[in-house]
Amino acid sequence: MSVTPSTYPLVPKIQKDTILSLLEVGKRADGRGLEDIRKVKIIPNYIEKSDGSALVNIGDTVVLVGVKVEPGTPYPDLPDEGILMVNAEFVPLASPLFEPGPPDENAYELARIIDRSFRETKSIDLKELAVQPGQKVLVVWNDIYVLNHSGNLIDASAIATLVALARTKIPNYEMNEEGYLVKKEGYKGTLKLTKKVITATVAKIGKYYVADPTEEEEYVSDARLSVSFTEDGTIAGMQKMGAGSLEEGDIDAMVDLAWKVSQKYFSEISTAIGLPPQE
Amino acid sequence: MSVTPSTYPLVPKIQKDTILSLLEVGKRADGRGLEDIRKVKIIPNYIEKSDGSALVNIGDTVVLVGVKVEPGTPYPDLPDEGILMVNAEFVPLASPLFEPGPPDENAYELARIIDRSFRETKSIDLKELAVQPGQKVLVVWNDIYVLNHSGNLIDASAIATLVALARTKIPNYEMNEEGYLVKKEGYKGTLKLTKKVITATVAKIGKYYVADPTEEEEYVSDARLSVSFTEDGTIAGMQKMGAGSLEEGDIDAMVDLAWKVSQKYFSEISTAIGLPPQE
Amino acid sequence: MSVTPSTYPLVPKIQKDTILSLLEVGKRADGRGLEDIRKVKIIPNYIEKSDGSALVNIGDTVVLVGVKVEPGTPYPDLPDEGILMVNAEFVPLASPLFEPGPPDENAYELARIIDRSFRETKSIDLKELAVQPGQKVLVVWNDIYVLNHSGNLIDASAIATLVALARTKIPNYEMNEEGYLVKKEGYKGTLKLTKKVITATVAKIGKYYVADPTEEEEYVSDARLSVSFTEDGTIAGMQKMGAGSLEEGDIDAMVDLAWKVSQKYFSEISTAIGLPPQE
Amino acid sequence: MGKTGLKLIDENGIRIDGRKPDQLRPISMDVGVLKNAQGSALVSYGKTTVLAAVYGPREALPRHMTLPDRAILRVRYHMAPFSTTERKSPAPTRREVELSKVIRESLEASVFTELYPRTTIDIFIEVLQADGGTRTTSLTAASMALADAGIPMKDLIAGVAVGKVNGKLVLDINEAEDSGGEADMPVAMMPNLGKIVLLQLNGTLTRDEFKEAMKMSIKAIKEIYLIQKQTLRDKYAKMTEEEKEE
Amino acid sequence: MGKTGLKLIDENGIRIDGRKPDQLRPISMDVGVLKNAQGSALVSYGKTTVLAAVYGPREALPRHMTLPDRAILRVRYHMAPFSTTERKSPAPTRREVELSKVIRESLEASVFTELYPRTTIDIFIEVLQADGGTRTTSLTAASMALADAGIPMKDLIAGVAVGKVNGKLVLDINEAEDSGGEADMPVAMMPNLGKIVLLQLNGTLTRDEFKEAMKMSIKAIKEIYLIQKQTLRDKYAKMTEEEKEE
Amino acid sequence: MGKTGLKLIDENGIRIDGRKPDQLRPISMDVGVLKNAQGSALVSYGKTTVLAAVYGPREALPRHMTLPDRAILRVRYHMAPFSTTERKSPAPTRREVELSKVIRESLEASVFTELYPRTTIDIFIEVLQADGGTRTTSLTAASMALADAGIPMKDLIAGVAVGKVNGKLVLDINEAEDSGGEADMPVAMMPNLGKIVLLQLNGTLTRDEFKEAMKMSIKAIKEIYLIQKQTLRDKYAKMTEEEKEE
Repeated sequence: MSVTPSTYPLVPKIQKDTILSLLEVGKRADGRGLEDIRKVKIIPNYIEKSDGSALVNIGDTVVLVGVKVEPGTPYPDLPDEGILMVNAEFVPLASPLFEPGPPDENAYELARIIDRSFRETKSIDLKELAVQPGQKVLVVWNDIYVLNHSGNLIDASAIATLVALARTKIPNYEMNEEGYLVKKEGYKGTLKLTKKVITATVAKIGKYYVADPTEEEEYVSDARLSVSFTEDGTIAGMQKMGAGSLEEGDIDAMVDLAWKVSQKYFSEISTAIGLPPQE
Repeated sequence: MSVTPSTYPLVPKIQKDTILSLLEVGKRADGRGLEDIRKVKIIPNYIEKSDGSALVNIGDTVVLVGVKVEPGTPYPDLPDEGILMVNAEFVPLASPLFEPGPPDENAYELARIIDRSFRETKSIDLKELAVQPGQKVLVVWNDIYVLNHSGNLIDASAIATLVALARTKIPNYEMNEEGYLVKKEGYKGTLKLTKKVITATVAKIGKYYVADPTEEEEYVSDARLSVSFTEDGTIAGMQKMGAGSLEEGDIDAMVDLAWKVSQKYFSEISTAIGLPPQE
Repeated sequence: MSVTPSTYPLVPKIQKDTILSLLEVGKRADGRGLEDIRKVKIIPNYIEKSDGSALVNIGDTVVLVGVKVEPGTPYPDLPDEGILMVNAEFVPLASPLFEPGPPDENAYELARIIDRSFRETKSIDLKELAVQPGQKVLVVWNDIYVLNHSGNLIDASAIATLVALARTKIPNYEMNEEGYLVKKEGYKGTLKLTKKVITATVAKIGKYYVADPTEEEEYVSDARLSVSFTEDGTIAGMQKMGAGSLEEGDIDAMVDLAWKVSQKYFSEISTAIGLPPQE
Repeated sequence: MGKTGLKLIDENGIRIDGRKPDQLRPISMDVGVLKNAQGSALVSYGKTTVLAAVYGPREALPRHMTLPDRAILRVRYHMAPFSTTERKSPAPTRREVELSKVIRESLEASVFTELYPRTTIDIFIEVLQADGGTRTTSLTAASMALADAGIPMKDLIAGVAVGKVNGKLVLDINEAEDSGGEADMPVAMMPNLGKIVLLQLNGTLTRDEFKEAMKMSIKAIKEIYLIQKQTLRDKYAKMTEEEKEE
Repeated sequence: MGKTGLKLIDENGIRIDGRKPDQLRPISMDVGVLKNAQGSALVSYGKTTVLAAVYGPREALPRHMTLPDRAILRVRYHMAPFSTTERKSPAPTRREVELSKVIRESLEASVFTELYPRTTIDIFIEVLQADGGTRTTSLTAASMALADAGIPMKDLIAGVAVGKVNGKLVLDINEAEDSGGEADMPVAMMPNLGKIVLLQLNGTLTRDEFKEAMKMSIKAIKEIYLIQKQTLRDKYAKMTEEEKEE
Repeated sequence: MGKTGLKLIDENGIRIDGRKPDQLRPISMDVGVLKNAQGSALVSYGKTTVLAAVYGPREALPRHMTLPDRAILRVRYHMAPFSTTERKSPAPTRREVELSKVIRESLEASVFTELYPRTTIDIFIEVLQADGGTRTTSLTAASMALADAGIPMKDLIAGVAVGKVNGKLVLDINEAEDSGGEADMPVAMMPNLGKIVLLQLNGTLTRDEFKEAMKMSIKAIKEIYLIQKQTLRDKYAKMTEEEKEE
């Protein structure tokens, strides 16, 4: 069941008016232009004990992704493929609004948006992960851990996921006599990422479109649109969020802006981890 | 834990008095005689995608049963039998008193009453469902879905279950090389119902016994007795419900009335689905 | 998450003062000396249908332990060992403070303290329980059931566990053709207890150390220390409990007292079940 | 023969545990066995052993969940993990949820809840060992725990299960008879008032068998009732004596 | 060809169920179908069948969980166990949690919640049969249930899913097209206001395909809107007639 | 040799990670690392990395769950799924429940909770990487997060685990030593007050070994305490400087 949030901080009307009057002159509360993103900081391999990981800051938003590659059983309808599992935890140290407990609708939504963008573009070569097709495959557990929520969790999670997966090594599993996969020393290689996919979010506030919204901007926005792209500009997922509505023209403009922002993210990622451009 | 319900609507004393004074002259609030049942409407095969189903109205009470036949593992102590699973959901659209969430005690009780009546009479030939005895069998999932609660959910569920099971087709499962049951095109036949069993509920209000009680009658009743019967009049289950008590003589009278009502239900079912009379 | 308890009965200051002034003259509210334990009563084999059991009273505290030995799958990293599972239930009939529901932090802590003391001393020969190493082993389920909470649940649970395990018979399981362990008539022998381990708890109240604290003494104590010992005096586990602190000297004194108490428990156990002294 | 093809009654009409068809198992009862509870009772029918405790009337629930005109009853029927033939997970099963409900409804018929508006009376039942007839033993124990707690009732409740095994009706069935038999019919009543508060049937009976089973259970319930009253009387006498001695 | 290599459109551009690419499935609607709810609607797009019910505005939540300036919406999108190809456990899945959220946010855009401060409006949606497009069918049904309950809205909401199969855009996809296709794009809007309240894309589309898919969906939504209005008008006429007859 | 037969200390008394028996791992600390929390700290002992955050004192609980004379502490010790050798489900384990309790009790000994009646102080601890000694690292971090939040305490808390491997006592054990060793004894104290707030022993020790292990841990805790104080001093100095610059 989904319930209208009653604990969100109410943004006073006067504050919303201030934000709008700033937007009118092309400015935002933190000094950015409407299409600017905050400073992005990427630390790959932050968690040494994971098989892949990345810590990503966008402004004050902090997201840590850790990847573990472990044995599992394939889905009956896809017996010769490994499995990508994307999970998100909004742990309570990240925000006064987050409570301990199982993931809420926002965490599930975020995980599923990221998951769909990678799944639908077949970004990961899952066939490579079928150690014993039909019997034993490898599961790529991609855990998104939100450490500080200052808005735009989806984009930070998308960047951290892409970097962590790009840097994921595949442990060396071998099947023993009893039919279990046993981990051996060393790694078999790195996870094959056939396509890079990113997600960029644009908020509509009044009649303005802003890139990389802060938490406060999220609260005052009418609606947000998260758009996933592969590097060639193909749309690879979309999600309208928020209790407001958008017109057809809004959507065109927001997709355009999301694509501009995506290119910035791809560029930040390339700088951070030296990913070669896609062929 | 079971807790005295504190959310049930309190029926005012004056209303109970009205009901009782009507009963004294052989009448009920909706115009029925004490032994009359409300209008029964049965639509078999309501859910095309299920393997068997039935929508049943008794007056304003609406119950939908859907049956799915799926692979499973036999119980260790009954390795050569399939499994009948009866589950009931009191979904919140059916009543202002139903809350979203896992089944409560009333849903469990209802499911277990229906389950016992079919299980104990061996109405379904479970041996027929053992595809690979000891290893893989078929599970008959009988899901009872209450869509509108206007009283007497047990009888409506019993009718819907009997009709749905009588109309259940067994999908064509074959074991593949890896030892999984895989669904093939078409059906292997219909579920074999060796006995027909029905449940009829009688409420005691004051010194009167009423058949097919409405929700309001349930609230004012001292106790209810649900009695299951096979077509030959054998008692195949019984459950006293409600926080009141009954005397030995009450029980005899209520079982008698329940049997009369059962015959009406059997007759409605035969009309609706053309079941041949039991040999 | 662990939360400061807000439902514990507040012990009025005057009552705490009384307790302290009694302690000053070497006395306790129930007439005991500081190092005395309450009357211990042990009934082995209390539950005939279990494979081992013991009912233990320490004063008004009552704990029942029942043991069941059942088939299971070994841990992947210990393929040739059976499994000891220690579980504790603080059922609501034992105290006005216990609520129905899954175990709380106190029940988990108690179970884990007992579990560690047996696990780390390798008191039970787990290799003996590997019916089919790597595939099927026996699991020793040791269920601690608190029936009345009048303080010092840990010691009562430790005694009951030791007695129940010492009296546990191993049912006769054989593997059938389908690879399941099936229970046959009779028993294969008794569980081999290579070492006896006990846990004794000492509370610090003011500057005094008291053995076998009552519930009231637990509430007014600064901290408690539970110490596990094998019969030769080796420390086999330790847990400081309570929201206060201890100095190094306190700990030495409390370990000394715990050892004295342990010897009393060992003696009570030997009397009750005629355990031969450890070689 | 029963469901499992087992012979549960021999040619002389004797059951596997040596009883005659209409014979109860040895019954033992004790009250006031737990220190903390307001009332408690330990009751055994043969190997079936049940401990019941009562807390209340007390203010246990937020006010909006109580009733303005009477007490709320909270009843938990629960089986210890070691009580059953195979270990039972302590998490409540559907069966335990259903039995908690039917036991609560039975107790509500006997307790004068209107004496304690806005309060809660908790009745916690633990099956320590299960060998058939656990719900009826539970009701017998719960009712005595309520009496031990001094909570006014219209009458005590006593219960027993009648079964059908190898085609014959038998009183107070044990687990082997339950799982190998054709029917299990638990009955509980307020014996002095002749009021039936619990009635279930799991299995099949003809109308005549059903009537006969009702008669058997009512007769046995009256026997159990005598033991209940004697146990409470003895306890009361002992307490009075102890008071005198002090 | 689609993901699974299935041919979902033939050489004449005809889909597996006989439809043309831009053709809706047969749509049926009814309102006021449940007695207890304040409002209800049963809507089918082909084999996809959804039942929606509205309770409220009512006082369902403790005061501190309500809002001082408007009503709280509680929305549950739930699939019946027998609605899907394989039986679905009744416990809510992550997918159902997400869809409940996007449906709630869509409905919040249309309901005048500020008219009912401190209350709760419950919208319960049960997918009785799932054959593609369940979330958009659900929104169409939920909006009509709200109308049937007499709750003021800016506009009705209607929705439809556009898909891409075998490289072609197709309207109102069914399950086979969804699972075998390259994209599923559910869209819902307040048709008269031209406001989009739900937009998701699961799969890949070029920018041009996306724009074309938006156009297709908007056109179809307007068709569905006409059926919604006609259904409500008929219902209202029937009610008025019945009132006259009385 | 340890439980697993592994040689964890060589003939020169050097441990598998090159340390001497009484040597701490490299320790790093930072405070104020999270924007939203009132206080936060990131602490590493070797590869063990813990992030702690403090929210409060705040009104987080309904009034009847608070205490009239002091603040409630809510403590969650939680391990990230990727922190462990095998992925850990995010649902709390029994171990995490127990450790949350012992950490809460330790912190309660240091915080002046009586200054904030009727409020809640939340301390959330996330183990980002686990390589032995996570509960003592957590306490060190939690205490610094409380200091960063400006919550008055009797003293800081610092902790360390002493282990026994291959028959020898070793300071600040890592995971390999923990799982291959004979004992793991986590100790935490308020160093300046000489008060022990956490003490557990998992494994076996003789009385003499136990006393020696206590000495080792107390000595190391005092070293860690110095780093804690320096870190807070540096942070304070930096803040003052930044304020001046503004």
